[in-house]
Amino acid sequence: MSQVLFGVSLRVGAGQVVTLLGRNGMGKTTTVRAIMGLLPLRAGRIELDGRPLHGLAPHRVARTGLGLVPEGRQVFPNLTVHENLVATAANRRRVGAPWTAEKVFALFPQLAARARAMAATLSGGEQQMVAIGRALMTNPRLLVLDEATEGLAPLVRAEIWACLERLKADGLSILLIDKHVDALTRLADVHYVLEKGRVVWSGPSAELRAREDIQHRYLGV
Amino acid sequence: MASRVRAVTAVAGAAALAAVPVVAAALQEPFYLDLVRRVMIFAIAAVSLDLILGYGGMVSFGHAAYLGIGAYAVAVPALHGVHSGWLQWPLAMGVSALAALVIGAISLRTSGVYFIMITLAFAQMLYYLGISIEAWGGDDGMRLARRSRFGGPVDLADPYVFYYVVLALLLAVLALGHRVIHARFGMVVRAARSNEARARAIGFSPFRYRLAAFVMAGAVCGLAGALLANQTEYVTPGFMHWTRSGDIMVMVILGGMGTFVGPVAGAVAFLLLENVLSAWTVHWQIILGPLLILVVLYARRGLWGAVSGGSLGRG
Amino acid sequence: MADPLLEVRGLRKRFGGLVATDDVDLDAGEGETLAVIGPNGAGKTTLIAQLSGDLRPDAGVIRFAGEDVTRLDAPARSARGLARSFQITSVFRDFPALDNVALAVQAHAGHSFRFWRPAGADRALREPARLVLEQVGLGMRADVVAGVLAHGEQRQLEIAMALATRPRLLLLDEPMAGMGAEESQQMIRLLGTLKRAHTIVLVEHDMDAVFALADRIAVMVYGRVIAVGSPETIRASAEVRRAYLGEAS
Amino acid sequence: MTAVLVVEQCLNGLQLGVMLFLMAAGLTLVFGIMNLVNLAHGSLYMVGAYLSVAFLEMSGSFLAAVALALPATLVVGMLVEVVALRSLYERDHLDQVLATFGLILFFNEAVSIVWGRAALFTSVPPALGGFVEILPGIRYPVYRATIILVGLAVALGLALVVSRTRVGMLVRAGASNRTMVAALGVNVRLLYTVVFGVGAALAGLGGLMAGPIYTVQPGMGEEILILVFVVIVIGGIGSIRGAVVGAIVVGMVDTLGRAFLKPMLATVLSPPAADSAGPALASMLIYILMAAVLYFRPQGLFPAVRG
Repeated sequence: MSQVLFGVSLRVGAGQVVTLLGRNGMGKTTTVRAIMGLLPLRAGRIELDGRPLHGLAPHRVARTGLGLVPEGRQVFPNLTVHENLVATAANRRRVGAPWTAEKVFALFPQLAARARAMAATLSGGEQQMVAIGRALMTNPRLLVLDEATEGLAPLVRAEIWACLERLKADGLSILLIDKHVDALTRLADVHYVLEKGRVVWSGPSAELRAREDIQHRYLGV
Repeated sequence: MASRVRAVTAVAGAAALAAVPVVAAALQEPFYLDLVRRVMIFAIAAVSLDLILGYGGMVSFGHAAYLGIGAYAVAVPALHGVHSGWLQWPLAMGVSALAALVIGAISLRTSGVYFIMITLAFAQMLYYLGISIEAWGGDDGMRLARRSRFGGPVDLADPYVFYYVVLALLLAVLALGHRVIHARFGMVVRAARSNEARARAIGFSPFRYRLAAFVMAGAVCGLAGALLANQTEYVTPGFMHWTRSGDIMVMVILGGMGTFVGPVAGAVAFLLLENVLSAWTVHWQIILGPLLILVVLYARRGLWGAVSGGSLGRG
Repeated sequence: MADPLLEVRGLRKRFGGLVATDDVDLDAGEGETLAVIGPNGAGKTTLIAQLSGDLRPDAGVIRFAGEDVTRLDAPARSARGLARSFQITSVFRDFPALDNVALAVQAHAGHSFRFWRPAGADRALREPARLVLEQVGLGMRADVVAGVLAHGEQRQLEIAMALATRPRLLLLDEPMAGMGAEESQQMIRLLGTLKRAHTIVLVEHDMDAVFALADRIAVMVYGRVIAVGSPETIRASAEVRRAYLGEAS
Repeated sequence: MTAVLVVEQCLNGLQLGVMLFLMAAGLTLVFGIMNLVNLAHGSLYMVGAYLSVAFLEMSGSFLAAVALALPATLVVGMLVEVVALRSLYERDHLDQVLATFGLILFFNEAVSIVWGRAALFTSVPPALGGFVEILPGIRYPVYRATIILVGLAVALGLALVVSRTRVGMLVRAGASNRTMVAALGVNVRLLYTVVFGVGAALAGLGGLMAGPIYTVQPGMGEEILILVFVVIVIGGIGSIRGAVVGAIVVGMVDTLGRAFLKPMLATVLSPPAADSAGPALASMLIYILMAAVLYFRPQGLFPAVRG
């Protein structure tokens, strides 16, 4: 296995929205997979609230409070929308008002009508909503979204952004991989730009907006 | 380097096999002659399976079917007084090839675990068919009144002559297999195993080539069946039982699949192991079973792979 | 304009609720390089798979050199001169590089029911294969087992295998995927030399490559082709910028 | 051929189908969610049969034997999964076939060491002896009727568990994308061990019920296993619905073929010809059926949805 990441460091503060930016093949998804325990680390540490996550099996990582919305959605095609939401639902940290399917349907009203439909029959945008809802139903402290708006129509994309705004307002921490710099600078607090497995730039939204050179060089905008 | 080691070992192995009758005669232990002849017959069967399993990636779990067909193709004519090997043996290969053509044409439409189950099921069908045919002895099978007759000096009743006939056939099968696998035909079969999508994209339709390989393997195994009938001088449906298919497959894997010497080494190792273990305890399979699991878990390339450094798909 | 070499009309493919290609019309003229760009998930790879015959479209027609090939499978299309490379490198990993290419030559040299002569000593296969390997810059690596070649070299090998089938049309699915800057430059140069002699349909994210190579660019979003035009017009199109580069407003 | 005989043979076919289903359910689930070809599934059937015989002799009570043999088979299954099979999930099918072939040899030999090679005979428990009048004038053994009812109840229960419960959802989700299930916090390894154990217990239940009507002997698992393969190939791998339909079809075709093919052939062929062709054809019938199904639907009748 060849090395894809070279000393990537990043931190997400409580209640913060942080992005990983970069072109395709620069190591963003690899970073997410490493965080989730889906890929072994050659070196390095990953901690949540000071508790080490590296070396844990994926399900243990998830149980510490990481909710993954993976690249390509990966909903369970042979389960209904409702089943997708409840199958892996859990409230392991015993939060007072856990997520329920009803709350997810309130967040994405168009899913409610399709609750009994097989996930395979949904449109891409609806599948994305299911994937987000499914992660929320594990009541995470940190939501990790890998290319959550890829290939979605602008209106649907806007709806996803709006949903993330609301989750942020509720105090959820979010780590976000995406390409839409304009929308991200409005939503996120801090950005990390990856190029060939290294962090080549990081900083707050205002600074990224100002640095058109960074945007051109690494993000191809 | 590895190829030289392989060549030397192969030649030494052939020489050792040729010397067995001399040694057995000197030691006055005809049992060894019998045992090694049996080993070589199974080696032919294992080599034929390796052609499709090791080189073609087709996990056929019903290879013993052709062993049985080949054996019946000797015993049934013999039952009707036809003892000529010139008729029996080509018949064994022909009928086996035909059966392989039908089974292959159906099962090669599928792949993966379906293929495994279907080949197994068809072989088992032939096994039950054998049991249900009362005229051919049903469950008990048939005794072979006499070994296949060829005329001239080739008298299989002479154990030494029979031995060298088997050895010659084994070497011929190995040589032919080597040619086929390195010819254009073999390249397609191996390429389709290596990467089917790629093979299709450059313009090969793997099905026909796989089917042809499947038929060839069936025919060669049918020949092994004809030899086996002569060896044991009786034929039962048990030749086709699925555990027999399992045994042949174990020989291939144990020796190292996708190599030429591997299946032969595997047949030697398997049957010697059976011999040694069963002399020690009637429950020898309780040792063989876990041993197999250990081989799968820790020694996947088999004996020959460990010896020669040869790897899958080449050699 | 003469009839295009490749003509796609109303191509449609659904996976459950996902419309992967939605009424796609495309043409590629003889000798032309057509780049297909668009965000991930826009249906580009599905389009390539339908053009190469690995996926059967739900509706629509694909005509190649005037012949309707919609219902032909991949080997049959390869025989007619359609060659493809894969997004995820796809070579015969346990064969030497030269054998990989020789196999591609063999696939187009009549049937392979030849059981006797060793293919490894067959000059009718080896010589053309060697030439193609040299053409893509792998001449020195002919005897290296494909699985141990560097990633960039494996991608070159893929191109070589496609070329060895003497194609009329090359379907290249992200030939630069996963390459370093230097390897990418090399690949662009290689494709630049092929461009003169071949018709190419190129799916690629690397915009440097696209603008360096393409005669025309088609932009795909949500399974639809939303714009086709010269590189200049595509670069200038506000609609393309909005859909592809992601301004949500 | 009387109507009574036809009904009776249909019931026998149903009863065989039910037994096949108990085996097929575990096998198809294990394949569907773990992608594991388990040839040794028949051994678990055999283990269930032997354990129930042993417990019956120890306790003298059929109920106690059932109550002990089922959990014991479940434990044996889970042990096998943990010790031998767990590390094979990522391997190719060939490795799995070989290793589980090794398991078969081991189990067959182990039971023959403990209980001997000769077949054991057990009798139908007294409470389930005798006959019941199913339709006016048609009497059927209570024991076989019980097997049918138990089997149908298990099928129904299993269908409910798979379609309605959280565990069932996880099983289906795992079949399409196990990595994602793990990434959402589910201990997939444990889930697999449990599913494997339940599959083993179902096979054991089949073996337990088979005891009094078939013979209990080493290798008994493989004979039924191959029928079960035919069931699964016909029904579609990984599909419970396919297992139900395939099992009933195979059970019916096999039973009715053996019962009626010979007399039917006798109406068109000479009696000696029918005598020899009948059994031969009957033994091939389900395989011919399988070939026919495959010809038209290479993925079986109910291919499972995979991601």
